[in-house]
Amino acid sequence: MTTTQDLIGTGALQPGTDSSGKDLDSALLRRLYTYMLKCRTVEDRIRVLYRQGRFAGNYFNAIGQEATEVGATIDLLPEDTVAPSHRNFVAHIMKGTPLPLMFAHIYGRKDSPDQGRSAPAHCGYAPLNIITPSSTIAAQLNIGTGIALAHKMRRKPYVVVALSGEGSTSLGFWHEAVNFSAVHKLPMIFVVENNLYAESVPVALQTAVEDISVKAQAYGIPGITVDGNDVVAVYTAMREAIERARSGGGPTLLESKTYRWYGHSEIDPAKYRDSAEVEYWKSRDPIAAMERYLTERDLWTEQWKKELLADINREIDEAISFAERSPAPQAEEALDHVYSFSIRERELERKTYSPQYPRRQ
Amino acid sequence: MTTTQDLIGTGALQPGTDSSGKDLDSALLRRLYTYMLKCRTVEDRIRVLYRQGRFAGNYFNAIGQEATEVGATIDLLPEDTVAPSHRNFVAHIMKGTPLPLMFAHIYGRKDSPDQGRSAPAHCGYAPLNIITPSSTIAAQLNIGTGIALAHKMRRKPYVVVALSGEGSTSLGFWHEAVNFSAVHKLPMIFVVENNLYAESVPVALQTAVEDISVKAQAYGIPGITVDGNDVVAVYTAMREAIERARSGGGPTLLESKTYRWYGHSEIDPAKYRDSAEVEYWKSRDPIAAMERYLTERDLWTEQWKKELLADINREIDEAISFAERSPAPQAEEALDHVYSFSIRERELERKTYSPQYPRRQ
Amino acid sequence: MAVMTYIDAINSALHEEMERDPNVFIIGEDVGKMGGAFKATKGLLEKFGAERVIDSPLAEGAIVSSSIGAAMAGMRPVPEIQFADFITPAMDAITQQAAKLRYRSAGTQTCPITVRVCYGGSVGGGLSHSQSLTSWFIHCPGLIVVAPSTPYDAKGMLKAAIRNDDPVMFFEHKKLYRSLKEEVPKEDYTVPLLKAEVRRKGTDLTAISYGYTLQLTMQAAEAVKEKYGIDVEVVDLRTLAPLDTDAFLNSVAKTSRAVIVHEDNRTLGIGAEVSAVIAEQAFDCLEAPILRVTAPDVPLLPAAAELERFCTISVEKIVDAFERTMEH
Amino acid sequence: MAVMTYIDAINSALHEEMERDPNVFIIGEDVGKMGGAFKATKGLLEKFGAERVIDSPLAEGAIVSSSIGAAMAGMRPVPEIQFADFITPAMDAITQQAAKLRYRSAGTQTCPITVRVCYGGSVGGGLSHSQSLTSWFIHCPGLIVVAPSTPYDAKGMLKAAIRNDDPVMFFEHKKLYRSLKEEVPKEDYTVPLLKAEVRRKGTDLTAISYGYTLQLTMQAAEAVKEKYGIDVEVVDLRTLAPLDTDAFLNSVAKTSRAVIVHEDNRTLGIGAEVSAVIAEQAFDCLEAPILRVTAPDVPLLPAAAELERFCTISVEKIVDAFERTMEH
Ligand SMILES: Cc1ncc(C[n+]2csc(CCOP(=O)(O)OP(=O)(O)O)c2C)c(N)n1
Ligand SMILES: Cc1ncc(C[n+]2csc(CCOP(=O)(O)OP(=O)(O)O)c2C)c(N)n1
Ligand SMILES: [Mg+2]
Ligand SMILES: [Mg+2]
Repeated sequence: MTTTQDLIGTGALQPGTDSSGKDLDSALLRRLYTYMLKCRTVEDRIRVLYRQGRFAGNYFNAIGQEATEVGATIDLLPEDTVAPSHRNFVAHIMKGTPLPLMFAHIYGRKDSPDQGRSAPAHCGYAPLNIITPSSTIAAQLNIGTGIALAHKMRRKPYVVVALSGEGSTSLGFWHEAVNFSAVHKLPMIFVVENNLYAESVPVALQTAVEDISVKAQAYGIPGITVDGNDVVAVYTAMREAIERARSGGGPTLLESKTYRWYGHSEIDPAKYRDSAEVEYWKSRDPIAAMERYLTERDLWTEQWKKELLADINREIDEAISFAERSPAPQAEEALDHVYSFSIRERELERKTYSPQYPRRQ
Repeated sequence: MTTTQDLIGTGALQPGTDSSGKDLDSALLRRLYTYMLKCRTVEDRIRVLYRQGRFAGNYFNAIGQEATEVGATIDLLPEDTVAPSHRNFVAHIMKGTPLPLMFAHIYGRKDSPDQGRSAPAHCGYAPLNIITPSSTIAAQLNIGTGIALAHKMRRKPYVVVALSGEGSTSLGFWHEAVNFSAVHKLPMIFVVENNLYAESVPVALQTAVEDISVKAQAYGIPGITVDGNDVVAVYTAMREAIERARSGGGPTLLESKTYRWYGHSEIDPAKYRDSAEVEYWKSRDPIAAMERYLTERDLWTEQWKKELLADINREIDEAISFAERSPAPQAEEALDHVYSFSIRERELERKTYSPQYPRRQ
Repeated sequence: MAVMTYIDAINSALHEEMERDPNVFIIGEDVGKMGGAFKATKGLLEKFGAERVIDSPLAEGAIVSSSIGAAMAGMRPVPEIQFADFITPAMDAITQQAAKLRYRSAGTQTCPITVRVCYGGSVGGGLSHSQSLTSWFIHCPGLIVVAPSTPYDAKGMLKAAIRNDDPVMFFEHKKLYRSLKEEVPKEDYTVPLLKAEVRRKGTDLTAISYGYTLQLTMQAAEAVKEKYGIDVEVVDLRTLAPLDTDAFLNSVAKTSRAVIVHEDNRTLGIGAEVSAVIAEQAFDCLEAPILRVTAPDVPLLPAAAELERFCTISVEKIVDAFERTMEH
Repeated sequence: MAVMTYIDAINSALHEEMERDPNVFIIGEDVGKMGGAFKATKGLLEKFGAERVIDSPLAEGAIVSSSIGAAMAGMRPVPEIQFADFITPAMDAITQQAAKLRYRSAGTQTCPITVRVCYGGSVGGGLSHSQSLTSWFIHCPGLIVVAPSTPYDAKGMLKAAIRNDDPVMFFEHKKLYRSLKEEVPKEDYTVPLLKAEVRRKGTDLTAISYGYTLQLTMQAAEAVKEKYGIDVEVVDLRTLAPLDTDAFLNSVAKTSRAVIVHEDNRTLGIGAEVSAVIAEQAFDCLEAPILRVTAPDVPLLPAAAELERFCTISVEKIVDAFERTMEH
């Protein structure tokens, strides 16, 4: 059931025999690249903003993992759901959430989809079916499972892509979600981004197996491991998994082996990793690998990249200035959206009762 | 990693190629049988007592599953732990808990190991390291894992046998326990008694896999499926797993395919199963199968069985009369053993405070 | 009208709501072929099929969280937790997901689910089949916590819960399931979720309870009426969160005395909140200490009959508290 | 004596207890190489090795329940929950296993574990890094729930907890970790687990708090002293369960007025219990309503600074409650 793929030759894994990626057309290949570049550029900027103290809280970037982020979430239908973890803020880019709203979210402003409630990296967007996640690891998988259940009940051809890290696989929630999906053959794709660390904890302390994808066998579903720095490999494997899910074939567990370049979050210097390891993985930059791949096919030039970057940066600048102009939420809005009814009166005007009957001795 | 065994020919599974059971000596074979007979006789009696209204609460018998109960828990060291589920009351018999205490427990009397606190089927015994279980499915697996961790830390050669049903494998707790044990190579044996139902729910609604033992692959540990009505097969597989655990080889997942003859509990008529299925499994009675096996080897006679039953019944009669003479706990004992210190005073004598200072206007 | 037990009332509410709205579905352990451990879902599988009456894997977390997702996608799930004692695997789903989803998405993503939970003691269930555990959820903003005490309310509030757009924790007392019968309308009706109810008018003392102990409280009220002529007003909270504070404050303003009765542990049982609200908002009305009649702070409930009885509420214990309050 | 922050106090208690007793070990996420998300376990891996400082899989259930088992087998585990917000996966282990094991085995099987939990808000942590969630455990007999408010207590109570034979939930406020320094003895000492402490003597009003808001309450006490000459007695609960009720009842008997301050949600926060105990056991002493200064009943804490501030406790909010109480 488990196969490994390496289509564009990042050097991560043994070259696979699967050649299904070879049929991708040029436009698609360039789009995959463009999105990776956009993800990287957006997150580089967010990191700068954080360092400048322009937003509060924390952020969990996926720099180094763009091939997975893009390959896993590109070309989904608006009705398809993305169930993100803390590290999948950039999934909004592929799904289509307007960048200004994304930055308003980072800034905790009124124009954020959640009007300033959730932490910066935890962002949802109802119009495009991106679940507003909590921090609880793997919880979004279980909610996603329920959405997939609803699609199945309603005979809708929509799928749910649930993203999580390899650390999440240790939690009971992860197990319950995958098992439930398998029993009910739900249209789910569980993408496990195995970036070798859960915060500081190496994968060898999470699980005794080498490939997370073998865990699929416990549930009787297909499991596949792909080179997570190879956007073509990720895309191709996802395409197959999505088709299977859409056509009633049930869930897939897709392990994407990759690496985060920086710390777990913006406040983590990541001293628990050695620099040789980091350098090795930086040499396998998914964006550079794709540039080489596209160049071989005459699909990439420095000039084109410059133009792309200029466009992306302009869009980011505009988004940031929108966010910075967006008002802060009003204090008392903290009382809103707890229930379908308002609790403002209840919280703000507590009545005092006085005796209406004469006191007795 | 997964193998199936059928050593004494209950007809349940394809005959296995493993012949490691062939070396069991006659005395052991007879002991295996004797214990099965004792388990059956004790639980038959408990069922009668329940129907007579002689104890309250409920009970979960393992009648039909004796080969698994006996094969999984016989010949453990006193220092080895048994982590039982609701269906493993009879594990006490193999571990060596005195029968009078077991019946005092069933009756909820002062001489019960827990002095009348837990429900009838939930029984522990500290001197022999049987965990006092809660009802929460699979919780005892996780506690057992911690005991195994302590053994490893202290370099003790003791093992933990954790028992649960196939339904338990759906719970996150189960996953977390097996995964943790695998990562830390703990001396655990996870015995999953696959009796095809969790209360009314058939195994096909618990998991999409055929053999529970394949789940071991998700954790990188050995998984084995045995004919759970074949006490020699269960014993032999357990012996190997225990030896591996004792010698630092880590945990094993052992699936024992079996069937409960009666309802989930004493109040369950089990109408969700069809009678042909029940009859089929009754025809594969583990005790009758062992009788045939022993007979072939000239190790069994009707007369011997009669003697055994007479002894067992005498022991049971004595145990019941001990239990019935054992006093009921005193009402206020309900306040004891909440903490290491007493709360009786706190709960029984609530002080009232009066003003010590003159009131002001 | 039809005379119904509490469990029949639940069962018929489920039948009717499933007929009314194709988005309503049931999920839980043994809810299908077996019709539920207590037969609350009897006949649903036969009528609505396995797709709308799902015998789930043994995983309360999956039961609730798959309901949350399905609700987000437009369904109206009614998950069942077989015993409150087994709700722990669903703690994250309930308190971190269901309760907060609306808030953290500023109202753009919501999950109208009704989690039916069988709770309570006094049936010899022992340590794992007797707990209440309502406090965990009462303490969690975003959840509505309901605990009806009569067949009429059980049916009407369950229907209201299913139609409500918030996550509702619907606590059904297992001792009430078959111990109580009442006339229940044949026509469709709902009972508002956020209103307590005065079950007995009185002038001398306000007794506040819910669930099974509401019945005992009513008996105790009759007993002190007969014995001493004391007239107890009995308030049935019905919903434990958000509390209908006006209901009991109005009553206390009238009677000047309050006794709260619940079978849950004393410390941070709902009685603590009710008492604190009274002590803060109706202090000037009070003429006596606010008493709580509750279980002691021990694990609930030990199995042996003598131990169980020590920990559970009786009419005598309530009467004793009434007496002490009146004597003050 | 040495001047120590709260986090240093925790860290040195762990170092000393691990040196003292080879059965003490640490387990949790990132507790090893990284030394903990807040560096509470810094230096332990280097000194005691990976067998006694276990970087566990990401599974709070396994962290706590493996500790329970190890404790049963004679160890003294000190599991860490990185954020209280992530304690849900361990709910069963804590409330159904650890809390009840002694009871259900009539004292023959016990689990002396000390679950260290980082909790609390006012640090911009947002909805998943700010919660208290102490109420769930306060409501669970069998658990000791500790929440020290000073470095001295943090060290002394952590040592006492590790040596205690009951399961202890040890709540450390993340805002206190580095915001407070204090002289702490170099010698071994413990602080008794079941005693509250009067932090400030006073005659006019009793203020009851714990944790980070204890510090704010002390400031508010100084403020009303200066402003109005009102003398507030401040009681630090220190342990939330079982409550040292005598400590605050004695104080209220003296002052006749009580204000409870906590950052947790209002409904069934510990303030409810404290208030109910006073209203029941010291009613005749009271001259004013018992006020609670708490967070509103909304998910805690929304991320944006304006929203967070609205929900958190400030000195002003406490002063306001003091004034209202004195005016009554
Ligand atoms: C239940 C729970 N426990 C702990 C945490 C704290 N935490 C946040 S991210 C993280 C590590 C996640 O690792 P992984 O799943 O591999 O994802 P990655 O960060 O590598 O993308 C931890 C422990 C949490 N959010 N939820
Ligand atoms: C967490 C939890 N959920 C539900 C239950 C109620 N319950 C008790 S036994 C049982 C079925 C167990 O099935 P299985 O694990 O196959 O064991 P078996 O009874 O067949 O031996 C259920 C659902 C429980 N005890 N714990
Ligand atoms: Mg990771
Ligand atoms: Mg079973």
